[in-house]
Amino acid sequence: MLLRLDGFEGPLDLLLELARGQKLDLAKISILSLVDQYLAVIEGARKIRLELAADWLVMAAWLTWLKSRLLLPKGHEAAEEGESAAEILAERLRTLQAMRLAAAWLGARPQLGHDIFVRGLPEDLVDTDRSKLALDIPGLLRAYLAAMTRAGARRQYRPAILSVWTVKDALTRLALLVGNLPDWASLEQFLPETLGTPLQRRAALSSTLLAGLEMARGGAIRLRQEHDFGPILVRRGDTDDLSDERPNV
Amino acid sequence: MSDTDRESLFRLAEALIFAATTPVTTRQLTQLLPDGADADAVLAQLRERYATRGVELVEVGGGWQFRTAPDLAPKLRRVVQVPRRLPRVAMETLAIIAYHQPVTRPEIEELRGASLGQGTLDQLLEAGLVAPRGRKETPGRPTLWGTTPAFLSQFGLQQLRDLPRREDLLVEPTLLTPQPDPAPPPAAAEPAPES
Amino acid sequence: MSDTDRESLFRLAEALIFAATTPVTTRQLTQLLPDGADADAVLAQLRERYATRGVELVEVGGGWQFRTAPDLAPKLRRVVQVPRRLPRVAMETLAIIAYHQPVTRPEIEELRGASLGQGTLDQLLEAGLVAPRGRKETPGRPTLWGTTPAFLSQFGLQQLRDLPRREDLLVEPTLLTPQPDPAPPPAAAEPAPES
Repeated sequence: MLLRLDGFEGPLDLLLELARGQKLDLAKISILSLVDQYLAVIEGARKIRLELAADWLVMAAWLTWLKSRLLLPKGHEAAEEGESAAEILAERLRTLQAMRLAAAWLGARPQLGHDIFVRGLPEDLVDTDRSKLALDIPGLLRAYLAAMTRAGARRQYRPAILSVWTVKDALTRLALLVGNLPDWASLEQFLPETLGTPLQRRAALSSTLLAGLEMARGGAIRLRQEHDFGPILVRRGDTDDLSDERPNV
Repeated sequence: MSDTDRESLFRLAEALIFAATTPVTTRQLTQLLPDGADADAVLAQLRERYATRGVELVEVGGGWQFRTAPDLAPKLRRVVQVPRRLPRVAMETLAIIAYHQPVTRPEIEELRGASLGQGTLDQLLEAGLVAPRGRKETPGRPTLWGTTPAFLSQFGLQQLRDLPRREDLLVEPTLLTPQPDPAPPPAAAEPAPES
Repeated sequence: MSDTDRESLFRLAEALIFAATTPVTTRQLTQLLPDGADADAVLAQLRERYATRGVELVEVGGGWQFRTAPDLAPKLRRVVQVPRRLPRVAMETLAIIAYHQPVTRPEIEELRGASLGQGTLDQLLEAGLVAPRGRKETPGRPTLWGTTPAFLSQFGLQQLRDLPRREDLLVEPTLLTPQPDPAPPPAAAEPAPES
């Protein structure tokens, strides 16, 4: 028997074809005769061309091994090994055959789009309502950041305008106002009146305190605080009365 | 012609019109039917058969097709809500108004670093997300804009304060924004402090 | 229930299934019909009404759909554009995936005893008949493949169980004769195909 190997998808395909050639129920395949047929085909093919894809030869080698086991007398341990290997091969062939038949079964069914058809012109009975808006906070924040980042990048750099009351501002204002003081006055009275935010107020207060400390060091004013966290008091520094000065400013 | 033969013509016509992706012309049907069959007559009788059914045979644009009976269409019609997104410019404008309100249009333009088309503001007005909040007492008395209660409910907010703080969003807010703070700058009434 | 009322149920069901692009489930029909109407009964009777027509009502992939009668295929194919049939290798691969899903490509190759060209899997994917079903937790985490609802729909199956049992395929040659009737295949009541 001479079979061309080109028509087969692989050793298993050939084996299945040979098994079907036995015209037997696949449940009763004679593996031994299958092995002989396969080896004969391979031998024939090698006479025609020397190079054969490796998997054909691997299968041939494995089948030769299998044959040697199958020829051993029953009861032998190696013979049982052969039996079970033969059964696995037979099972693989049955599975492949079953899948071939399943493919044929599927192929024989009337197929949608080939033999039977669904409606070619379906009606669209769906109305789309796009009146609602899809809005969410993350989207809003992304938009805000995008706008700010882009605007920030485009804007020419200029130092931020300082909105805080600086120590220098405080020195000027304190020097201007303290001369008119007859007596102790709260430091907070020296803050500018137009400060908006609490942050600006706190900044101005600390600037004014720093200015006050600076002026007190030079003796231009005096500072006192009656108790911890109490109001800080200020008066002109040109009086001699030092008795009530507290150290804890 | 026997009843069976006539019936087979109806079956063919029915199947063809059903499966075709365009309305079926009399000519196309004639090609499918056996020689000598009267396609017009088949169509006329088929239309009659379907006249009281849930699906009708109608002639449109020179061909025939099946259509849902007009009285049933409303029952089958489904409305699918596909919320639309605001265009990017509108979203950015909305965000700026939300964070800087009340804010004038020139201020928005200054903040975005780009001019603002009337269409964008109209979109936001139409959606009820922003509304005028009086006028700014500066030359020209420009309209001040702010967000509406509808804005809060659209975003699922109880109050404006529920928006993440600007300080938490921007690493260096002062670098990115020219003080749009509605409060007058501290030096306004004072001799200008040096910087 | 009066005849008119019953007729109006048929009209509604007819229109709904006709208009839908995908099979209509009993549930969907129940929602459309008036309260208390028996959707199953309506469908069963509607199927009977259409049994001899050019368009039939068939249950497929978990729902109901109108489809042209299989016996008209040869004539319709002449006028309706038909895509090419899948080659044998693709059909074999499809059968292996259908019976062994979820299955990896190396497993398919092992079963076929031959390597699988990329083109074959592409053909099946393009036809929408198979889809990835996650990955197998083995070295290399190969993709697992399975069939889609479109697979059931294309081959007129209601569920995977309608595939004949492997054993029956091997012993019953009659299974392979083309069935003009889309009646449930013999294995319909059997357990799932073996893997």
